[in-house]
Amino acid sequence: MIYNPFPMRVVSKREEAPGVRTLKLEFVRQEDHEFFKANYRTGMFGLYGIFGEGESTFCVASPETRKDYIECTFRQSGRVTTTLADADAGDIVTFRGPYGNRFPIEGFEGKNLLFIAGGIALPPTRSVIWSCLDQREKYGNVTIVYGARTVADLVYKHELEEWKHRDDVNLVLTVDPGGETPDWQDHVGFVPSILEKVAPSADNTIAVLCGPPIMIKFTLNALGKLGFNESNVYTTLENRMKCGVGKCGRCNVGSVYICKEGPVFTAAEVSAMPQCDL
Amino acid sequence: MSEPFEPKIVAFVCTYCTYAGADLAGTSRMKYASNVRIVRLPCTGRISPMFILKALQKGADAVLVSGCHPGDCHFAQGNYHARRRWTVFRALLSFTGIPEQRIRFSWISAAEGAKFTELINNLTEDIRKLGPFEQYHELQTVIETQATY
Amino acid sequence: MGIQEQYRSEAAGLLSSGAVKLVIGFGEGSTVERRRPVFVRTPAETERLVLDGGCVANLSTYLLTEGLLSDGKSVAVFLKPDGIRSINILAAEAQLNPEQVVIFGFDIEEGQVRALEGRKASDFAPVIGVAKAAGLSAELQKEAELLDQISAAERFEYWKDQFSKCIKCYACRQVCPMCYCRRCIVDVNQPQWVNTSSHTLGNFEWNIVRAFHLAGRCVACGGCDRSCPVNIPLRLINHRMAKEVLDAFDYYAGECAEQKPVLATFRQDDPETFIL
Amino acid sequence: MTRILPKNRLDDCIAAWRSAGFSVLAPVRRSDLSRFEEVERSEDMALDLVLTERTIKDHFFPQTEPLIKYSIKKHDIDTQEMVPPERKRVFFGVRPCDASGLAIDDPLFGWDYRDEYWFKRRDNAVIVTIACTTSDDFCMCSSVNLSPDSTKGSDVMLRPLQNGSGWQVEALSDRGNALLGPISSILKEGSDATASTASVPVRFDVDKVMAWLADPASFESHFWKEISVRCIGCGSCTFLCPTCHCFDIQDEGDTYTGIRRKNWDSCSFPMFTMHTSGHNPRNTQSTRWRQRIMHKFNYYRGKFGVNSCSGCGRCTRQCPVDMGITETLQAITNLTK
Repeated sequence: MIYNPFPMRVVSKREEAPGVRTLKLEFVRQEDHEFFKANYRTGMFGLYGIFGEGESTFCVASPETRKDYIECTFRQSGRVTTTLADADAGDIVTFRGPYGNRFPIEGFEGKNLLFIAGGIALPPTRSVIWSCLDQREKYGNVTIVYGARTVADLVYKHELEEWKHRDDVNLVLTVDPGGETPDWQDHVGFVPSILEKVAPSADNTIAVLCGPPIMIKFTLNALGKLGFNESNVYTTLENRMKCGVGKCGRCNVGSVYICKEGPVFTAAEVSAMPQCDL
Repeated sequence: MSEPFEPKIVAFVCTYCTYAGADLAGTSRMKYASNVRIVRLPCTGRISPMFILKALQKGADAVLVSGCHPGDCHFAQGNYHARRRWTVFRALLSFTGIPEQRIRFSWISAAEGAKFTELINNLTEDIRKLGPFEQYHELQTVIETQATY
Repeated sequence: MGIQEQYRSEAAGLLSSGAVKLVIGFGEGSTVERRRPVFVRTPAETERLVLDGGCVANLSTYLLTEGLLSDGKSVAVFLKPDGIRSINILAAEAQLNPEQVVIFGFDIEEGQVRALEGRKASDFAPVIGVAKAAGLSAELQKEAELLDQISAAERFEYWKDQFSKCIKCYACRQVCPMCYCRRCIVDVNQPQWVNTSSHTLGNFEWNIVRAFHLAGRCVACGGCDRSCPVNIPLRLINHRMAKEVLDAFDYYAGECAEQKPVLATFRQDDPETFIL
Repeated sequence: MTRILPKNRLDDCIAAWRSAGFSVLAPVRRSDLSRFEEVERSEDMALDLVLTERTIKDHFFPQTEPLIKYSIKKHDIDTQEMVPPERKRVFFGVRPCDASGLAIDDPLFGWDYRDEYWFKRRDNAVIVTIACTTSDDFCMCSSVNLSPDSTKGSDVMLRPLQNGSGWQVEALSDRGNALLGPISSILKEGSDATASTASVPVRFDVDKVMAWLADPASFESHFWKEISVRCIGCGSCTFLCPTCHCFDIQDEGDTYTGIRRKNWDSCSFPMFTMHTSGHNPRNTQSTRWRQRIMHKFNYYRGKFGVNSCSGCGRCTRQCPVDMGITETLQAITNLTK
């Protein structure tokens, strides 16, 4: 029933950045896996938990083209994430989901893609990125703009390396001023200003944007200046959740329930929400 | 026949006096009841009332709090503060129906291994007579079914 | 001129001179008998202020509204002696500067309001002295003694019955001027000391912890007892604590702003009859 | 001619239902609190109350309920769902507002994902409502398009007779009809006049309120700060509300065994929406009060076509600082005059 999570076995864990970990989880029970395979689409989220501590909401960071496992990336901060961060390979954790709506990536076919992410918000973007890269032939040019506070805070460093060396992906990395290391060769500056320099033409381009609220705000401005239509810009929102299925009553922004009507919204939908409730 | 009742007793003790006293009892080969679980803390002043509630919640039949004699505190004043706190907390527990016999306090110095032994043995005997603290433990068991209304 | 009119015009004066930025008082409520807190910012609005036998709430709670006193400006507030004692305690615990609080003191005797002399918390020392001399409420003492006389097991059953009603709405905490913690112990989850669930065990823990935190700080304003939507007699438990600190340490909460909190101080010859 | 349940046969009625396998719950006053509890005799019932202090929601969506029992081994985990047992229950003497509250919450708990913890109880309950002949200063059913004898959410409606000797009985659903089976010999035919229902004045104009709330400009109105300035942020209005349904999920136990529970939670609490990062989308009491009003009279209507308020007035009746929905909605009504 709806509050009973799937048991998941930790396959491996990876340290992404200080305090940020990725867990790779596999299903313990076949029927749970079948359910997941049938329902998961990129953009959806889940409630990851450990019995005795509780559940925490984050996105499924693995793409819909790879459903043998679930990856989740999180920053260790509260009670649940602290315990999850301590989980070792072989341990049992739980997953409830997949919940919410998704990125309509069929609609992206034939178009150029611009992915923009900041800090710990790369995981939801990464789910879309791989979903598209795994079917690379269906899409036009792919540009990824990713920024973090410091070089150390960049997550998925091994994948960044891989994207950097692919000639069908244009990867732009940046760190905030002061966050660079002596050997840093990429950009220094905030995502919105770097974006204005490197962004592809808005024509026939879909932008997927994830990041902290302040970054989203300024990046939307920048995208507006670049000529992007708000309905061609997608983003994901997050709020505190307990049930994930529209009953516990806390994740709404205005009348919109993030867990049911989100977490994926177009910029047009976001600007229709009461901004002070975000 | 069912097993004879063995009380579970949690002792919160300060490391400088009572714990050393218990240690002395051990090294002197004095025997005391194995019913006590000792939790060592820096000072009686560090012992929060929450500890006592938690011990009861987790199934203790009695709780002992013990530290240095007044004037002997390693931190000079910790046990004086604790004493006031326990005066009040004990009255509160008693008023809410948690019997005074189940929450005990003592001063035991590092030299008083014999006193520690005697206290633990007496306390264990007293609680054995009183029986398990079922009234409180029952609260924990009904939780499983308690969707109160 | 009645006390209500006198205080209204004085409040208007303070507001128009800028001596205070806000007056917290009582106004008409949703029924004839009810009085509700009102916040008056302009001289004209002082017309809304009401003062009669129905004004029983301890309004000092609102003084700790985040940021209210942070600009150094003064606020006037209508307080009974219990509320004035709250101000003293809050001052002693460094939660506010009593110089920023202008007090419209009053007392209610047999439904009639009587003005109290003074405007600063320290002016009311004689009033509080009289209150201390009169002792704790005899009525509550009688009620509490009934409980003290029965066996511990029976008392436990009594409180179990009462606490089982608790729904953890935290009205008792929110209405209490002494419960000003930014993060209450029950909201602390690493570790989770108190069960947040409102089953009887969690309720026991919550109510015991709150009563303990109020020991020697409660001024018996009765706010928690009145606001409890499920009618738990919290007054008894708080009274019992007040009696304990009075008997054991001759401590009466909120006598003056210099009074040290009872559990943050000690005397070498404090009683210790119960310690083995 | 209609069917009458004579008051002096109430005990037989309870006995008949009990032998048909029902538990009978009715308003009782115990330990200084009025609430619904199981009764065996009519003398234990407190049917003359305007309203019980606690709602019958408590029996469908309890303040705390176990969801899942868990035990964890090194590389394995056992979970056991603690679904409530299917107990047949009659709720006798429910007030129309409380009964409506259940009907209002049904679509929420059934929204896409069915919450069996609610429906296992709901599907096995029969609601026998008694129309109100008395009301108090806080009742406001008539303001939210309900009335002292509205039938929403009820299976059987009892209308008190003028002479006080019993109730006129009307079955409103199959479940209600079935419930009258075991007591058919107790019911008698009669034509006694029913007492007039309580007259509950209309206290605000709910249509105006809804129109104002729907206006995006209202969201950031200064009104919210003004109206909620004395709110102390407790949860008594939400916990006593027959329609408030928000909850928290908490684990209790240790690393090895324990229980995951569903507990009431309230939009009045800052922790309700607090992110781990410390960011709180609703970080002041005024935004939380706005959420409560908006949720009840705008969002809920948008999703389920009905306002999430049944007009019982408990929010005002029990508020420690005399706030409540009535005052706010009256103020909104006056704003738009």
